[in-house]
Amino acid sequence: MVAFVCNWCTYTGADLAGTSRLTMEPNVRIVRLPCTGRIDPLFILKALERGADGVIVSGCHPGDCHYTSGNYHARRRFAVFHDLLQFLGFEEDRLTFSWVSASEGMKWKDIVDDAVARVRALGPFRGYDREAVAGSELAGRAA
Amino acid sequence: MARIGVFVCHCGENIGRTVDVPSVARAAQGFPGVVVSKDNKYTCSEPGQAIIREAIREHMLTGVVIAACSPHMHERTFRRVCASAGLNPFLCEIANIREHCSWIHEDRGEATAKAIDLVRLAVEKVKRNIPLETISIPIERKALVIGGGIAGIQAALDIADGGREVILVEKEPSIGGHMSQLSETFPTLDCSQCILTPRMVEVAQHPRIRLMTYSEVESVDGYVGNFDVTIRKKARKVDATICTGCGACMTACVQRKVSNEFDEGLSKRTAIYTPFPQAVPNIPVIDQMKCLRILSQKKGKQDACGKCLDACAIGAIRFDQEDELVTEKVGAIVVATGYSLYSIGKEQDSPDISGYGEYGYGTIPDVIDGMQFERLASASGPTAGKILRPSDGKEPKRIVFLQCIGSRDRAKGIDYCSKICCMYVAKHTMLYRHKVHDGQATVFYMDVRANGKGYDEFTRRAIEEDGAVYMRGRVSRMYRDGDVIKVVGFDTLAGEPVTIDADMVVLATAIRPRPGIKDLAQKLSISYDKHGFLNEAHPKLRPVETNTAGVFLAGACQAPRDIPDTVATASSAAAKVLGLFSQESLEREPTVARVDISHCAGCFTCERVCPYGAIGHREIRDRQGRLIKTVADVNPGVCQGCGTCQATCPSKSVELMGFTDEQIFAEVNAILA
Amino acid sequence: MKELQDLARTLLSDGTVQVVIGWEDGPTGARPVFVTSPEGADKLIFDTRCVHNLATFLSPRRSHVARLGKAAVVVKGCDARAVAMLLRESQIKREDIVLIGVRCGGVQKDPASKEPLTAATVADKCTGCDVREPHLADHVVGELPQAPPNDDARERFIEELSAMPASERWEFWQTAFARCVRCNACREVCPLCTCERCIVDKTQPRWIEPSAHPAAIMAWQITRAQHHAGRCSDCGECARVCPAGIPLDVLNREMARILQIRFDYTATDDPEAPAPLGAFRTDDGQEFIR
Amino acid sequence: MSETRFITTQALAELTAELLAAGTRVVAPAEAADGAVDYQVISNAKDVVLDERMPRRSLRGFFQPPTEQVFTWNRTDSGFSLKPVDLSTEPWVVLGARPCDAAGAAAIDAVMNGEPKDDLWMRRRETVTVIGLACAAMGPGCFCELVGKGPADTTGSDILLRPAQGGYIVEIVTPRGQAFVEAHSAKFTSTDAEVQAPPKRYDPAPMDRIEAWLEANFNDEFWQELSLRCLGCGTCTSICPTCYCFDIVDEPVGTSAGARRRNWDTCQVGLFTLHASGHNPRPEQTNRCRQRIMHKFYIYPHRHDILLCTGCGRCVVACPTGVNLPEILTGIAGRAGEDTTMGGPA
Repeated sequence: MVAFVCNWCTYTGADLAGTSRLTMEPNVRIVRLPCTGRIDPLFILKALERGADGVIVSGCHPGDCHYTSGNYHARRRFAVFHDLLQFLGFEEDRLTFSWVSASEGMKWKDIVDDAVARVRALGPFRGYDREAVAGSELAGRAA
Repeated sequence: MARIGVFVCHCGENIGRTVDVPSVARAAQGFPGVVVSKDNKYTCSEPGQAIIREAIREHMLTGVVIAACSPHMHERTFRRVCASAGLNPFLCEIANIREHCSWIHEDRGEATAKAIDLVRLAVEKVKRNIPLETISIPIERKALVIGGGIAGIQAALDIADGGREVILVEKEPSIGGHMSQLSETFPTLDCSQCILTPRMVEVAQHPRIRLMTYSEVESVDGYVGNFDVTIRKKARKVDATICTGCGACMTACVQRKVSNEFDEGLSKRTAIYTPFPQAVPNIPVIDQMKCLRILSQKKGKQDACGKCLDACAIGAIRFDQEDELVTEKVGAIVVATGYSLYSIGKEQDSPDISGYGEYGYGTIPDVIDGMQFERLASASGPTAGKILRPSDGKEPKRIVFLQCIGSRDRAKGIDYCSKICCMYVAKHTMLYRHKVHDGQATVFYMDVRANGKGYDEFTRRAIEEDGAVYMRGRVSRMYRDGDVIKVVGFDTLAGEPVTIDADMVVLATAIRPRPGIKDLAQKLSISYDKHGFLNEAHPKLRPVETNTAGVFLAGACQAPRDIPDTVATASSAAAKVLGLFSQESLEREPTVARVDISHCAGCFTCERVCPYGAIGHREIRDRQGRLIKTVADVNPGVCQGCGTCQATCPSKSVELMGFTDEQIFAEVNAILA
Repeated sequence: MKELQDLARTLLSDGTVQVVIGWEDGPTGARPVFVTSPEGADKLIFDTRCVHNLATFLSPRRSHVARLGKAAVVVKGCDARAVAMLLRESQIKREDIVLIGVRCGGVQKDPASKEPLTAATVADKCTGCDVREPHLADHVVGELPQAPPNDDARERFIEELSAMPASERWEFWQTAFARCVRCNACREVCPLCTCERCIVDKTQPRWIEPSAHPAAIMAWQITRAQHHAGRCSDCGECARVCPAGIPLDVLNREMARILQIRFDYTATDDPEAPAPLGAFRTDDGQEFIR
Repeated sequence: MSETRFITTQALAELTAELLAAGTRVVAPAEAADGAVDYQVISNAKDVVLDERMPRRSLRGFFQPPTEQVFTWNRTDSGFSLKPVDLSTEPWVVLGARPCDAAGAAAIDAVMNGEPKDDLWMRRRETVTVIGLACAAMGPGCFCELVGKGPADTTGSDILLRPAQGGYIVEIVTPRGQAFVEAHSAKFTSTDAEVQAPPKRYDPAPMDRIEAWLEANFNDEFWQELSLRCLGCGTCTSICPTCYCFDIVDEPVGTSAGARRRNWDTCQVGLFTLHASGHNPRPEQTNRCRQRIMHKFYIYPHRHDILLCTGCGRCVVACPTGVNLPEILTGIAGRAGEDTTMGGPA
């Protein structure tokens, strides 16, 4: 699983989880970004395409953004993305959006453990037929 | 071809206990592009750093990955190490295998596998890092202080005394602010005017302070070190360059029925006026809403009055004077706009806040607020320091003081403590007893919060020496009964309802931000809390900075503050400004956005989302000067590097240095390789 | 029709514009036409077959059209929304174009149709039309016709889809997307795809692979929908052009519904209206965030 | 080789079922999920649709899929290891190919079977038996006669089915067709039934003159006129039976593996000719529209002596702005000074 997190709140919160020695599921790999405002839905799509079974996106609580309003813009972008994925029938539990502040090491652990548990319940993401990439015969794909 | 060095740290036992560090280093050796991979007991130690420096030289590394603790710990350290070995410091990436791995996992196999992933991710990212240079920005070593109360005065004097130019902007005709209205100050009971006036004069005479009263900030552009500020000098209708402040105009003015703001409406003033006798500058202004000549001119009648014109021997009255816009370049801004007071009236400026119907919404005569009491107690006030009630001028023998009016009252929409009321109410009871020896002061309070140097002793003195009766509880109702005000409350300590007959009631109303503060905050791109108080960058560690570099806070614009705290924050802000100005130039991390002008289509969606207004327009022309297109342009001095523009750009024609799409793409690719 | 032709003739003969972009009766139904001389104005028509959104010819990408000089373009009320968006995003200048609004009572799905306009033939986009009288226009011509026949088949379809279990919805879209050959025709015809270099064509890095495999198709379709959120004028040209018959307009329509519910935003012909993505409210809903 | 047989509708269905039962891949028109008719791989003989509805897209995708793997790579210690795709292809059958689609694939053979030979294309061409179906009616865009073909043209078909009472008259066109009929001889009977005259709409256009005009008028203002309404969507090319252009991309997976694929491309978009330098020899839609006409009616015929258009008319129907190839050809012929009597829509 991949997590896209902001540098100021969630990354620091995850650091705090470390300094507090909070044991959590080892499945998540963090990509550090300056702000949730920098996170493009393409990141999430690419992670899923490359074989991630779940994605976490996390940043500063509203009002706490280091850059004042990056997370507000991100929130709208994610809201639209989230609703669109829902309309496309994507398994919602694979995607976790959260606000985790620099002081919420415990919350980060809970988010990670819960996200992993929900993805585990769904099993590996097989939404894309990877064979279709290899075979790529129109014949095999025509509806 | 990339030549990457990987240095995996044991951090003593911290990492090594759960992560098999040598096998991480071995795995990294096999990653494409990695030419050297080593593990080390303490990478951040001097010998550890030496190994990195040596490797950079020996293997001619083009990038370095340190797998160790959080980048928040040692990223700077390792960047310096790279720089000292001749490698651009931004070609260094950290894989956090301590906080994000060894400390949070128990299974050695899983932790090691994760550590290898994290290193691979960092290697793939660093391969795509490009050398960056820290950005150097020149500084205009002149400060703007907004607000001429004690906070602004203190900040301006400190900065000017530190050798830098200051522009002090005050919207009223005189500096001095609320402090100049006060009678005496707690906990020493020294006369407010006596300690303030010399400072006001000092401001006026300081060679490095340019005082602009009756002026307001119109707009702010630019960024730290380089703000462009436009200031509106409102028309005084008096030529300040020749006026001697003799006051003949005020004596001559026939409009004498204007409510005096300085005396909180307890007296009248003329239409041409100075707010108070010690005003700095001592130059009158004409109140354009009240001047008979101006009012009649507006109605199309000519020259109804002209007494002041006649009275002024030197011809300083200028009815043709207009507002003037002045543009100044400054390097730092101190916001010291102070506070205003809540009123219990029905009309409120915010739908979240309500008045006190149970106290008659301020319609009961002789129910006044603390500031009005200050004016009554002031020797220069409307009663020359005698405590006389406004309705009939009688000396009140029974005064009830109510604390926490608005403050800490969620039902009224204000949940914070106004901080200064406990102290000034105690002061008021003392001043009252000192002036009316047989007067009885009763105080309704919730708690007495007197936590400052000499503060608790002060409140105790009010009770023990000056006979104030403190009653713990709230007043539920207040009404007029003949000549007296019935104050109905509950004494929670005695556990019984009480009704007190009062000749006068003084309300300790809540401290609120100045009206218009949100507009100013927007001009400055700084944030404010839900009440409208300005936000500091960090409540503990950066208490006078804001999230906009170069903008600092002083005094009660940030939160309710008493004079000592206000002066302290003003001096802190001044110290920050002086610190900023003492730098040669400003160094900024080069994590800023860059526009790809060849692909930018100029839709300016980025401009709309930029929290800093860092994005402007740039015209691209061909050799003949013909306009090809207009594209977005990032000002690296203003950009703070959040990257919202890049995520918003539909064609990805703007890139955030250090977090480019290529870098992130490579990271995602590497995790799931 | 005569009013339109007369106006075009005047604009062309007095030199106000060098070209009038409108519709003509072509060999296979109504189609866009570019009238560059007053004599040609007789070609112009407007009837229920004029489904095309001619605002697409104003896109700065179409330099071969721009070369003709200052243009007057005939717009239906709904087409004007796309013009508004081009203005909002600085792609055109208001003073560089003349907008001839036509009062419209609905258009057909197929510009080649010979049938009368009925609930069966009316274009989906006409359902609930509130811009029969164009607002953003310099001239408005024609009589105000009756409201178009109402066919809410698309709305019903969206409701049906929404009511399905997620797995069935996934199946439906994956089947539809499987026909996608990544020809990008949906992008090329779109009046609001004004990027100089589409994200799909960016190669460093290549977020969206150009191949027609499921993950890349999904990435493209989601990105396309996301990039049009709050911009799409629902002209439906993408769905009309798709050689694989993918119901792209359904995605766009759903996106509009999402924006309506979440941010109370409706596509508008007001160029000054703020874009929903590019603005925010501090109290925006966040029930999906933990 | 113009031997004829007869096959009843019933026998044709049985033949299809037998082919499927034997594991033969059969491609035929069938309804797609959205109700339109597409050429599809058939799993049930009942799904085959041999009515007047023209399949939405041409047969091209079965010889050249929109995306096709060329090879995969892996980074190794010593460099890269390449793994080409398996080229082996089982014999397969296209049933019900429109004459324009059968002829389209055959036209492309000219370039694919040249030097070097395109194995990815030819492996499918060399293993296919094309059973064409003559058209009983003209579709809304059809103009096969204009380009010298016709509703019963046999080019590219191994066998051509011509609708007749109770079944089809079977025209055997190639040895492969002959072999196919012999292999399933029980299904075919001899016949002397009359072949119905195919429908008619156009007379052939004067292609020589059109070619000559194209050669001489590369910079004519006609191209600007033609291209104005073109949006460059390229839909005409992705449904065309004779377009074959592709782009080659490398798509990596992870840090050390990936695949090389070739994808359909279209001359109608600017990226098609964009140079790495940023220069584009066809910078505007005008240039690209001209290219489409030039390639189909001048360049390809010059090189291979075959028109790269079989008049299927899909582009006429599919074009969102009504660009009309018969109109263009007529227009060019007109400009060529030929007083044509090519006729118009019947």
